[in-house]
Amino acid sequence: MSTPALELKGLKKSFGKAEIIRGIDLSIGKAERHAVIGPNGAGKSTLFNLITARFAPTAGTVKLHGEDLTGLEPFQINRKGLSRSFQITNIFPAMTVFENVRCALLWSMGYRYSFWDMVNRKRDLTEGTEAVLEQINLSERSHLPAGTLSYAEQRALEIGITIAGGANVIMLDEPTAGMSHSETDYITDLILKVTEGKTLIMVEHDMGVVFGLADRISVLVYGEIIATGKPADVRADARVQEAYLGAALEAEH
Amino acid sequence: MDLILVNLIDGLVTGLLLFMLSAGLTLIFSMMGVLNFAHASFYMLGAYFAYQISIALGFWMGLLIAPLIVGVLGAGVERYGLRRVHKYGHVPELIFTFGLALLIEELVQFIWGKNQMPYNVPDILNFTAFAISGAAIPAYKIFMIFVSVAIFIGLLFVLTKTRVGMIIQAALSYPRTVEALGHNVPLIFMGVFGVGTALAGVAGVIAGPVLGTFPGMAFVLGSIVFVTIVIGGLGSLWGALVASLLIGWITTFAKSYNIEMENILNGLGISTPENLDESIFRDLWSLTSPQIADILPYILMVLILIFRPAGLFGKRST
Amino acid sequence: MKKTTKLGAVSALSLVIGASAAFAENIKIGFIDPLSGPFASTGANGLHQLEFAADYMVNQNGGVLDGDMFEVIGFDNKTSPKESLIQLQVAIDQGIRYIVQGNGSAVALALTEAIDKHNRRNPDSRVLFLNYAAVDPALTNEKCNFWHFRFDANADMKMDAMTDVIAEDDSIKKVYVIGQDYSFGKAVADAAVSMLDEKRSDIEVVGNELHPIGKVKDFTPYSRKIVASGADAVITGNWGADMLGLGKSIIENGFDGPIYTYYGAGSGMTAAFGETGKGVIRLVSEGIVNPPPTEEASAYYDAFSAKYPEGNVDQTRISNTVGMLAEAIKKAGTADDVVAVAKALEGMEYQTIWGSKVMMRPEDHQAIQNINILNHTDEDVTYTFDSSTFGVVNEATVEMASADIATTCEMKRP
Amino acid sequence: MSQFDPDTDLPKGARPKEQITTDPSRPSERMQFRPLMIAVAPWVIASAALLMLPLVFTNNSALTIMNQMSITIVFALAYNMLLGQGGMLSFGHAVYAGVGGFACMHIMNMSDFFASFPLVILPLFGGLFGMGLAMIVGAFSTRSAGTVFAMISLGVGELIAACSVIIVAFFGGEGGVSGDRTYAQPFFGVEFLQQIEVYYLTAAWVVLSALLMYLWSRTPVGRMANAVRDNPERAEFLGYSSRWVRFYSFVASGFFAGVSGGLFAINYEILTEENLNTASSGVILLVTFLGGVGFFFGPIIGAVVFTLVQTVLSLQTELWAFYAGSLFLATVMFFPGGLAGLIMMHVPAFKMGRARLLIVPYLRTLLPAAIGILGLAALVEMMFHFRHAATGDNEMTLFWTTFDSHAILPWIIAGAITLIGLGIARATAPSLKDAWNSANTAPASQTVKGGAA
Repeated sequence: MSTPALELKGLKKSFGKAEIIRGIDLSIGKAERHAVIGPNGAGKSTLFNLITARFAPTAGTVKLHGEDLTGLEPFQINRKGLSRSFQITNIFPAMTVFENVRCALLWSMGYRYSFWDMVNRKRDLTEGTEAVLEQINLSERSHLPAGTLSYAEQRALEIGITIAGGANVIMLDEPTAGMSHSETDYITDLILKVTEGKTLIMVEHDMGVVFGLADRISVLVYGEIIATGKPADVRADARVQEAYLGAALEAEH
Repeated sequence: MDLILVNLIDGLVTGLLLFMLSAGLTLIFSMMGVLNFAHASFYMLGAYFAYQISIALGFWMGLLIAPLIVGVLGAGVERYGLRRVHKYGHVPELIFTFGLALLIEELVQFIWGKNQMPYNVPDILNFTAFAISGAAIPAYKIFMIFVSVAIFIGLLFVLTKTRVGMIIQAALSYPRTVEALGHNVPLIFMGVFGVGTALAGVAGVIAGPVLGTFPGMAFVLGSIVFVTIVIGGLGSLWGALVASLLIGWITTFAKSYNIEMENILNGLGISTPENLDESIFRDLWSLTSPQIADILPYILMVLILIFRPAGLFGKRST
Repeated sequence: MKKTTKLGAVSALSLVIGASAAFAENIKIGFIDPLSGPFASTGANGLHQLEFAADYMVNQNGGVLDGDMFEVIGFDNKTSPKESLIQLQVAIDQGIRYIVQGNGSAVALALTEAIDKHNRRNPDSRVLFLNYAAVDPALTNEKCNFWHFRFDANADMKMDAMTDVIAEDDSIKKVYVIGQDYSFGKAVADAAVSMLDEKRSDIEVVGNELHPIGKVKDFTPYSRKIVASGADAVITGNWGADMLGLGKSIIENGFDGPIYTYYGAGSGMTAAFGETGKGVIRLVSEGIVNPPPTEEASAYYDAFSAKYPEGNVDQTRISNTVGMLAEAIKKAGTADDVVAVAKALEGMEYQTIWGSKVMMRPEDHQAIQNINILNHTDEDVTYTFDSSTFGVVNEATVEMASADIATTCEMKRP
Repeated sequence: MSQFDPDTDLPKGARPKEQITTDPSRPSERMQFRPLMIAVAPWVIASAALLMLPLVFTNNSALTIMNQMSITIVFALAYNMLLGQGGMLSFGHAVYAGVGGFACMHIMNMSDFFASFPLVILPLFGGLFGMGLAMIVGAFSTRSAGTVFAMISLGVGELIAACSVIIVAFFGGEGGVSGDRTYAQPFFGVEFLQQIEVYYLTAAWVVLSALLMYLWSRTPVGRMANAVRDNPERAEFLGYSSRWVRFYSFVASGFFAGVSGGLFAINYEILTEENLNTASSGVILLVTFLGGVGFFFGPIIGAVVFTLVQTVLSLQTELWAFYAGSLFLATVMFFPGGLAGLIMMHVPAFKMGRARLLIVPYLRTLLPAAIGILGLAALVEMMFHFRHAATGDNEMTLFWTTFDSHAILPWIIAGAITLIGLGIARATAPSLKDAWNSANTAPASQTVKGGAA
């Protein structure tokens, strides 16, 4: 078996006395689309923050392509090919849309801390940026300050920033939160399109999106994963139904 | 040695005076995020107002009225100046206070001229309270200690035992939540700013006679007040007190004892170079503690910021 | 103030249209000193005294040469060497050939070098530097030049006079020396130690220390050390707020011996010391106002008081500066050729209105004159300072002090 | 939807939530669609103007003042690399300029070494020393932005300023360090004896430094400085270490500050404690802000205006600092984008070709307002004269008019001018507002996306 794209072992996190993540083991394969679901306060965002080193874990390890991430800073993890979006829109609002995406390309295109290249004279940067804008359908908007976009457009831009760097493991934190039906459909299609062939881990509340996108689903309740498996299996899992899905599933059927 | 006791008292006076300035500033800074560069200017205004009032009504009325005027002025500045600038962000707010400090200094010179004012200790306090082996402790210093301690206790009481204090404490930690609970946060800001500047005014009133009342008195005070609240930890009254006293004692003791760098270096096993006058480090070798006493707080601040950015008593990183 | 404003407007206008402003009949004297900022009071008082002296001593007597009037123009240098150099350039462009400055040795050192360079590089618009109060000995020693004249006694000369007086006082056995941590403060301390040792080796220097300049808020710790040391007298070169703060603090903490100072009077300080400083503050200075030395001096002071009721004539050398410049211009027969004027100033002996004599030593352009030790008091004071009841009264005079003091100056004459 | 993260909800020095900057990236983007000509045009015009200025302002004092402006421009632009582009507030930036300058003075005094190269490259040494110091300090101060950075900069600034009187060997104590620029190797026969020669040297360095700083803002690390300023966390998840991005900005800023120090050394041939002290650091913050931190050219305007106020206005009135303070307060209260922001506010109207609609209303409101403000200044000056002038010296001159400040008539006139001026301005203000709105609204026939917000 090949090394999983992302592997969590015994991951724990406490804030003071409160243990939010209580030992998570999870392995996500290459090119798998994996959704993490669970009721509010289950610790989904905390889990994301632990993986991306926004918080330091109390115990346990995170491995990316078999490589231990312990002690690395977020930017170092990003350089290893893991990229994430945030639950609350997290873009550069004062910059233009174009500039937002271009910033996301700089490191991966090897410009690093260069102070001798002129960004606007670099064909590869401009073309790469335009390609990403094309993918997220924001070419028309490219010269507006990002802060003036509509909410759905900002979310799309954030996804664009997240995938622009060419990371092969993409983590999306509630990409459709607070959206209307049509906007949700739009974003779902976008996610499908841009994560083609990449590993995707997402936290999502909208069950339609989850079951439409995910190859596998993990259910997180009170800091523990109570079930992991194919959508159908998870749907059938009695504990899951009891703990969380019951009401939602009934409503859907 | 008796001198230690005398220095403890002197350092206490300096520290408590600093505390009266930093208490207001730390509340203002942590609630509103404003680095109020004009804080020392309100201290100066306190001294000048008190001087003017003391001519007509005597020292005690000055002590009573001047801080009130300063506080009202401060509240007015918040209401009609800072609040307007607040929406643009913190840097403009800071520039605003910067400009205000400049303007206040100019206004003071405009009104009172450029000379030092003959604002003196009231006769009733102008005697030696007691002497420790020849070192006189003026009664006025004892009076200063009393005023400062009374203010600290009053402040502590208001903040911990009254409803307003509770709201302020909550606003210190969660301004938005307090707003959500329906409290009038702008009014609280104005009140805190007014009280903070009034405290600075009190400090000016009682410091004016001993440290001099002149247009540069705010400038001389400089940024030491910021240093105090950063060392103490933003938003912490206890931190401000501890840091003020610490700074008061450190500077007093450093000035009182001529600790020479040469002795320290020799003690560390480094021997004095033969021809010291030609060494490029000659200035380092001849350094004494009184020379650097007033920059010690800055060294302390930089070290604290590097190793403990929240300050001594701060709960959150600055 | 009046002239400042008017000429300021003209100068700015000429700046805007780019024209040169050298057309007036008047002999212009540029006064470059702080007129705003923390040291503005000293600068403004100096400007008033200079304007008054020019008016009273020259213009009201019909001017010099063919009725040319002295015109004083104030330039605000904000105590900054950089601003001083800019203002110097502006002054030169306005046709000013005489620069008067006094506050701050740093500014004086910057100006004297800049003027030396300017005169070397621009022989057509040379200027003279009349220094009325910057006392750093370097200005007439290693940093001396032909264009600089000092009308005040330098720090070493004043210390010489001060230690003469101390040496005669048998009650003084222990002396504490304290000053600001910079060149002048250090010069005072070094001079005090070496001269006391020379004149009265039995006097013990029980303390010798420097404190940061302009940064000390509370002098109490220093005063404690002074009191604890058992000193009979204190010597300090402090000025401005540092002088007042130190003096008040020393007295307040129980010291009652004399405090020998360089800058312990005027500019609000006399009023602020008031009763507490009585009999304690001693000032080393040149020129006496109490008791009034001559009728001329009294008339001068009365006229000044009428014009500036809140002002003091606390720098009699300013009137000497004006008087000597006028004499030199008369002697040279021109105000435009500053080399001739400078040569006329060299070696000049001048009878002042204060009843004493000033000699401009040609070797280093240092004025040699009587130096007095004055006492801060409210008894027998004819002319008080700062609208208070206090003033300074002469206590001792050292005639033509340090006339033979050595100089390292190697004057290069054009 | 709340924009604020509950964890870090509190006001912070460098929190970008209400960044007053306008994005400088847009011109760059336009550049790629436009011919190189347009990008180069401002630089050519500026250089030509610098070449021609001495023909208009011929006297030495004007040259001295322009040199002072140039030095301040380089320093303010360097400062804005931190504040405007990197979101870092420094209270001690004068030390980098000062140390660069002191290093240059010492080089000037090493006669053999100094004689071996032309004076024109001296500022480069200043830059290198400024950069070296910035690397040392930046190593620990750039770990965080916001208040921590600001306070460390304050502490370090105070320490180095205090050293200037203690470490006499390097800083020369009170008197500073002085030298003579003419001892350098002549540069094509030029010995820099005259002010005009120094002017051209300074002007060349200003253009070169400004150009380099502008280009810096277009490089990857320059772009990321903006990103880190706005959202350091997001930048981290794009592969960039916020700390290192800040460090690079800081070091570059230190370099150009050092260059300005080198220019200072050449111009004044002396450096003193005032080149290091916190007052100078404060002034450069004010200058930069006055010009506008959001635009590359903002600090240039700030430097020019402030130098005029400090040097030319102070010749007019002792109250110059009072007016300077009022100017800062007014700017920060009414035009938080600074003077550059004020200018750039008019760009949308110009683009739509409707700016001419503003001319008449501007004249109608701003002219009386200006007269009213001058009247107010006259009242202030008269009050000052009344209070502080010598007894009997009742005569004062203001705006080329001489009158008696103790008579009632001038007061009435000044008061009336003030009231009428401000009154008219107030009365016409609504119509100016309407004109402004209509100038910034596209005519109905034409649709412009994202019009004036």
